[in-house]
Amino acid sequence: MENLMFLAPEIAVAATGLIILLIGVFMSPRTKNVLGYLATLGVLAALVLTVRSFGTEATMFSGTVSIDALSQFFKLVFLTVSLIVSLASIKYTENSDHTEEFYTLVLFATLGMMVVASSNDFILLFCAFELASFATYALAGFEKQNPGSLEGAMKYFMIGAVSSALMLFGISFVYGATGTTSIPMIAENISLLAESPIGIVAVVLLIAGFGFKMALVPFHMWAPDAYQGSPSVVSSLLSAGSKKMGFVAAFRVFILALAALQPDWQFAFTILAVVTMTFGNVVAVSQTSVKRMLAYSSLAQAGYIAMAFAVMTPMALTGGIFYTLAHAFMKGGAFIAAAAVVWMITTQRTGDLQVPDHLDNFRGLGKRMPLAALCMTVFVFALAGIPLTSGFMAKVVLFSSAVQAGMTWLAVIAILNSALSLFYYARLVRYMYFLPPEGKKIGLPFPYAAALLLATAGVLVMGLWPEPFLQWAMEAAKVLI
Amino acid sequence: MRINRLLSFLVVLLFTAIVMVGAFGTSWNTVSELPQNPADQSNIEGIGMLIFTHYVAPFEVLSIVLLASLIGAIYLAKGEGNR
Amino acid sequence: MIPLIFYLGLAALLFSIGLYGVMTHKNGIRMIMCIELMLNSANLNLVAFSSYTDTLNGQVFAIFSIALAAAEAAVGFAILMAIYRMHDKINLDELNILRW
Amino acid sequence: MVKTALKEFAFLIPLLPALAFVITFFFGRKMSSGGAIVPILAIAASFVISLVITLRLLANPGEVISQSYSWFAVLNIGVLIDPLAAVMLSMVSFVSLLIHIYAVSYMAGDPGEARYFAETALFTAAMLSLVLSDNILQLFVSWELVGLCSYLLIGFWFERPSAAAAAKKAFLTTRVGDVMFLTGIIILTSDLLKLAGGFQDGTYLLRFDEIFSYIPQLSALHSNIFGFEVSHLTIITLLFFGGAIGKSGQFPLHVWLPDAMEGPTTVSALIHAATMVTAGVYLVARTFPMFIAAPDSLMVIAYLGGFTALFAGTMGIVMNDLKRVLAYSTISQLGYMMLGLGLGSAIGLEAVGISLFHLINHAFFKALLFLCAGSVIHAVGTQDMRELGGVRKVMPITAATMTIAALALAGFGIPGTSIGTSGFFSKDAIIEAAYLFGEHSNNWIPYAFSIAAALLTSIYIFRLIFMTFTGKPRSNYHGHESPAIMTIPLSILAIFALVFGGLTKTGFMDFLKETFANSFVNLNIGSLAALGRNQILEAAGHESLFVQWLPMIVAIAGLAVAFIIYYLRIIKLGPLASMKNPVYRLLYKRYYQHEIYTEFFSLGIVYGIIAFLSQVLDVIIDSIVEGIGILTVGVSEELRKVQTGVIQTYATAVILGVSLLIILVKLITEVL
Amino acid sequence: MLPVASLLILVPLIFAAVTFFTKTKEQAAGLAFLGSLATLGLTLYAYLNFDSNTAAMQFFESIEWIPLLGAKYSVGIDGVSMPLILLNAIVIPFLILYSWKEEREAPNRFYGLILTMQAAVIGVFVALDFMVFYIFWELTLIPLFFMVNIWGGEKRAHASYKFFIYTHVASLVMLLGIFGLFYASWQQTGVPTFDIRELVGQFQFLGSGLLRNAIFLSIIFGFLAKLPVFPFHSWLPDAYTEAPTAGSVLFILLKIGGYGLFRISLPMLPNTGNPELMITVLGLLGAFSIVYGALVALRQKDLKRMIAYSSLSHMGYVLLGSAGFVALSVSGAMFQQFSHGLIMSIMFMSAGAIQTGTGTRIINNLGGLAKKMPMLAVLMMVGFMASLGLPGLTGFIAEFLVLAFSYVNLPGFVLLALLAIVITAGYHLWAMQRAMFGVYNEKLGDVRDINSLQVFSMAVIALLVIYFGWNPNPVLNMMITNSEAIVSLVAALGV
Repeated sequence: MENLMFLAPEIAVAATGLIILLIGVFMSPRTKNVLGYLATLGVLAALVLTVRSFGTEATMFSGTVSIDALSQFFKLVFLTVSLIVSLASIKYTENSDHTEEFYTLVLFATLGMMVVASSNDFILLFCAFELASFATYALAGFEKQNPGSLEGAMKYFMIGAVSSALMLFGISFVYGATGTTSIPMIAENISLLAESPIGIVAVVLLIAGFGFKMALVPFHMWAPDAYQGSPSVVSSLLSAGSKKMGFVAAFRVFILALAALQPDWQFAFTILAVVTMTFGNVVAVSQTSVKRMLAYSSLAQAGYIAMAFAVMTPMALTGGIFYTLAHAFMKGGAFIAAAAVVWMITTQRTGDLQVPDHLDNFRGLGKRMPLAALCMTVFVFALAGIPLTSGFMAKVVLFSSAVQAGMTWLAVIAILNSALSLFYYARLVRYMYFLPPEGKKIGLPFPYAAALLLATAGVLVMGLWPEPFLQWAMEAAKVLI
Repeated sequence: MRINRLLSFLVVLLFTAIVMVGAFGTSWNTVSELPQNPADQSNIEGIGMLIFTHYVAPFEVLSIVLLASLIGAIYLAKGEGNR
Repeated sequence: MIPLIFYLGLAALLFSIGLYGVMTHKNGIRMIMCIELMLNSANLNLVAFSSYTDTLNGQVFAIFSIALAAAEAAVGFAILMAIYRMHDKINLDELNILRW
Repeated sequence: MVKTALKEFAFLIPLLPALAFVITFFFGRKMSSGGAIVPILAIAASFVISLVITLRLLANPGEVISQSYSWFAVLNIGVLIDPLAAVMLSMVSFVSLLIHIYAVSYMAGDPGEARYFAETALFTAAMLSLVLSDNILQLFVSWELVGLCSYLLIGFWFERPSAAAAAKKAFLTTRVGDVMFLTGIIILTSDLLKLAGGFQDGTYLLRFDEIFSYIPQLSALHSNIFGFEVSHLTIITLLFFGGAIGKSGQFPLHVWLPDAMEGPTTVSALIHAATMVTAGVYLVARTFPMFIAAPDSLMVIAYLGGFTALFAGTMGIVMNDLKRVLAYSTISQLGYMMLGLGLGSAIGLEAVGISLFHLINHAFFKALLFLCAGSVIHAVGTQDMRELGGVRKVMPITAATMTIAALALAGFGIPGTSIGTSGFFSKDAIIEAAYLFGEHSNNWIPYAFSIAAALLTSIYIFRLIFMTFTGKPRSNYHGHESPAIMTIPLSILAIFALVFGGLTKTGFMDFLKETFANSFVNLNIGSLAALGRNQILEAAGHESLFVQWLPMIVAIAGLAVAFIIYYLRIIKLGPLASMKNPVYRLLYKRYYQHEIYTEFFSLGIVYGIIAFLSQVLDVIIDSIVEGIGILTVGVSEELRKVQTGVIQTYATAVILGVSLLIILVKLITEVL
Repeated sequence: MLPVASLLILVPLIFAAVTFFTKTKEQAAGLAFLGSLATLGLTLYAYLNFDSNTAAMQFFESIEWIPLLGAKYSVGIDGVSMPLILLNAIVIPFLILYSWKEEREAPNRFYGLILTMQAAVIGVFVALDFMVFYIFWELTLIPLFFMVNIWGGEKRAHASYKFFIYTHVASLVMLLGIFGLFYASWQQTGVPTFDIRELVGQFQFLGSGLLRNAIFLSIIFGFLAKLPVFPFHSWLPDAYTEAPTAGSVLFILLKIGGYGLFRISLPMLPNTGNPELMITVLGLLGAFSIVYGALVALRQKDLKRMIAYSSLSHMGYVLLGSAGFVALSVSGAMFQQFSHGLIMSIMFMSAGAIQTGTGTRIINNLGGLAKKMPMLAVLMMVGFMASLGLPGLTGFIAEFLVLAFSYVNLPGFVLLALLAIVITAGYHLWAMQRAMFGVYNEKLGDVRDINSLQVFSMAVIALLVIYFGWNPNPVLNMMITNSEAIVSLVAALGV
């Protein structure tokens, strides 16, 4: 009998999802608000369980599931995002008839991501990947009265389906050449794949599959539309959570399974990293929708994280993994702040209702919702890599690793990009603080406030005292090397 | 639109060519002989065994996938008129 | 014995046809169908490899994959229905309020 | 050794007026007459101390008062009172005292009275500090402070645009000289550092004795400038002289001095006649050992001094403004002093004596001239000579004292005897030295300059006297004699102008000879021995009668010309003295120097460079920076259109991306 | 012994945090003033317990922070940082007093930001670990960004972006250099450390000359852009001009570029691949900045813009003195930083007063203000005279030290710089004459003189300018001690 205690976090999340689904049926829309707190508690419990499980290692279910530092770290990331999103969604789903569906989907998506983090077999990986995808497709289209939401969901779904087909196609070749779907086994039987031309094809197909989630250019096309169109809390989940799922899958697959093909994918990731961060930052400059801007910024951040594959030193992997957690707080929080603004605009009926997250709607936010503005400022400065924030520490480790590995040119590009990004982040700050408000001051609802403060705390703690997180990230990186 | 089609066609052609080159350029490890009469030996049992032992974890996940897509699909497809 | 490469070639062709369909069709249903085609070509690959390497993983994978494809289609059609309710059409190339 | 008590009082000389400045600055407005009493008392005390010290030094030849305190880094602040400094101190504090007293009445009722006294007190402090500083840096600091005071006082009536402009001009023009001076100090510092091999504990780098002890090594250092091997000593001394040119209004930086007359007349008397403008002369005298060792520099000084004396004289004869005539006269006389110093190559260290002698005498009679002019202006209300005339009748004391001063300026006296105005002795000494120089080197140019200038001096000063005091009033003015507080200083100065030269002639020179002869300056420059062999004191009276009388003759000739034209008015200058006459116009327009400087230098060349730099370079650099930003936004605007919003495009992009990536990776991995 | 170095960061920061939550202007200003006084008190405590005869680090504290990267929280004060801390601690209280009576929106943020800025700048000065150093370095951007953007002039958005992004790019390039140094040293010694002194000491053993050059250049780029000197100054005129008065003064107090030069770049300089070349380039940039700043200032019509360019010119002295690489020239450069802070504070306060009084900064639109604003005229005169390098005021001491002792190594550049002195005098006097003297421009209406608090705060700074002009030793001595230590590292340079 397997020791299911190792899977306690997953079980907790799944159980919470099922319980919510079950009891939600019997509840009236008014009382359904409790579900949000329930989900939050469930995620929190899973988070605690995950943190407590640090240091344990196990392989389960005939080697298809691997519990190690890498999976635990990423579970931490996913659960953190999920926690922030669940908290914030309490307000979003207030008085909605579909609270239970929403939370169930959020939790199932989280579950999918968590399973991806610990899957050690392509079959499990693919299934869990799809779990996270399907749940988020539905979540992206959750506002089914909102054409933007549906359009985003449709694009997300289409490109997601194509990508999963590409990934499956790629997996099939890997399987064909190695005769196995188990990641450690593939690494043992890699010789044919490494020598044949199909190796590169398989690698790139897999990159396309994961790159869709990571939103690397050119597999990113859905991302701005989906992030913009989706409910903000879902954007937060997509950008801060499911993006990282792509990374953890890529870490496992490329570094553990396809290590023999390192030159190929390393080069591919180098190109993608450079193109992605540059494209993301450059296009973000001219965006007027904040969520879309954050989406492009998210692209850029993905580009930075992808540098870990390009550099491939222990330091780089530590940096990349650390970055995922840092980014989870920053981007998760930023989208929640956008959610708060969208909520404000739609309830107050002031400003640009067509595009509720328009930059103009952020005018004078510092006066209308001081806390949201302050937190947003922290997030965007963190994204820009201003010190004392998680973003800075992450960039320090990651960029410096490029210097260490002698890829100074890559570090230079990254750093120039980082500087460029400051332009649009600073513009957002300017709108929030330096332009006069259009409307009166309103109180920030507790769920948003709590989620924002949680994310801010994460950003600042990681910036001020990064040591424990760096240690964890390093442990996780050790799994890969 | 015509140009788009042409472009798409060319892109797909390129993709096909690449995959073909990859597939044809690889000397796949294959068993020397395929079973002569597949009907003789069914692998259903083997598959079943695999699914419920080795791949029980994906199977469990798959159940949740189906549940999730069920919820999602129902929610999205449901008209709001009955509210 | 049919060489493995025949299966592979067929799968690649099917995949490409699916791709072409996704890239050119406007109708949402057709696009989802094309995606199914792509998934199935991958399944074909998996089964072929499974036979030719004498391992069952591929076939198991294919079964999982079929199940997933079904779920995928369900979600996809659901989204499409919601879109249909809203716009009274399912021409996806006209869905471009979100761009740039 | 001089008693310690004296040493301890020495630093009070500048400090008391400085204290007076602080008190007057903060509390002057609340006191009567702008708190004038504070600086007057302070300066009187300074004067007493200076005088006592001077007498002490006079009684104990060969002694100096010297104190040094560390200031910052390797530099110090200190007091050095040797005969040279002592006479300057006494003169400065004395003249300053008199003028302060005079100003109590002159400035009475001016709203800025307190400010005036504060600033003049500060000026006095700075000037005294300049004189007694024992190192070149302190001298420079004080030098700049007197410049500042000059700026503030010229612009005292700042509401007048002309005063503000004149102040600016004065500051900027002297600043040109100051920069040269500073450059000299900087080169000197760096050379000394190299020669001394770094810093030595306990020695202060820029003390005069320290500098002088390195003169041989300095003159041995050479640099190649535009193909000429030039001794560093020559460079440094020339740069110092550059500073002196600015401060002492020598050609070509004299332009500020006439404009400086925009300030109150007392200021003109104190700063722009008696004291500050002589600082340049003092600087050269102070560092004279260096100049002696750099004969080329001395030649430059001699030529430039002589030329300035003549050049300023030519402009003096056409000016109609009372104070401007005196200003040009000051420039001219300063030229004499410089000439005297420049003649050091013929007469050795004695040049300091004759130059300083003229300096002191000039201080008396020029201060007197200005104060008299001030008295006239104060009473009459105009300073245009064409509107004056016959003032003698209403202001007899002023007329008398001014005539005495004019005689002193023109150098009236009887050669070969001890009868004469103070100007006579000092100016004659310089002219004689120039004659000696001519004999010595067969170069008669300085002598010619000095004689011609003497003629002009006589003409313009008597033109002034005649036009102002004689004849009939040419406009309606209501004059009256000035009060006693103004006329008493006039009388005192008049006495000094009349007799000081005659009384102190030989004593003064002997006293000053001690300056560099004592042990304090260790001058062991063998080659210089030959330079001092023509001793003017011995030579005096041994030249031909013609040489002795020539200065007197030209002075009388000048007087005669002025008498004929401006008193008798026999010759009408009508067409000659009109703007139609190009020579007159040239002179009246001051050789177009103002135009040349402002149009050509400040506007033409400098402005051109600035326009280039500012507009082109700055814009280029700025637009590179801005351009990057604009470019990024532009690229962004275009690039975002890649995101068409159409799913089919997205799918195409994915597939195209996959295909290209495969090809690219394949290609690169094959190549590598 | 108090942990002064940490307290100097914490005290203003805590006061800043509390200030942000105040409601009224009086509360905000009062609290901020208290905070700045507390900081001043601490600084004076540090100063009085400071031994200026040693170049060693004093008030040293060190705590493990990120062992993985070898980063520590280590802070300390020595003769390089003490004067700059002093400068900050002195000026900020008077800055607060100066702006006490001005009406503005969100005073709590205004004063809070001033104190935050103070904490950040002092943080840079006391930091002894590159990580801590860089963090505070970057943090200084944010208060200024807010300051310019909330209370700035018309083109504040553009100016603040330009400044923010430009200097951020420079900082990032510097960060890159720090990474290079960090890893090269790690490779060399096998121990990761971000300790500034250790890394600077290790520098000479690292890699090839090319690598050392690259590290040196990228680090110094950050400093030069912050200083700034030609040609990295584009952000300066806009930012200085558009900032509110307090912002301009804070910009002036942002002496971190020069500080980095002394703390990090100079000790590294002799060990670069081509020290002579580096010295030449730096000296040239310094001397050229002096001339260039002066020339461009001459053409400015906007008073603040003129002052901004004059600041550029002054910063050239810092670089020239550093490049001179003689103990006294380096001390001169350090002293220039100190004196420039005081002088420019007066100048920007004057310009601010003129702007609030008359509503314009265009020099030609002013005229005869001395009549209406006599107190301002006097104080402004002190500032302007000090700025043009008049002896007896701080500016001269610094400039003299720089010029006289840089001449030893860089005669040509010093002569070039000397050219600027007359021009410097020119634009200062021109501005003074046009703005303050002459006939009063009646179009300006009835202008009132600066209020008593402003007089008091400016007068105190002016008195300090005079005091340090006569007695620079309280800060100069420690500078000399430290610059001797810096230069003595370098006997090998052969200068």
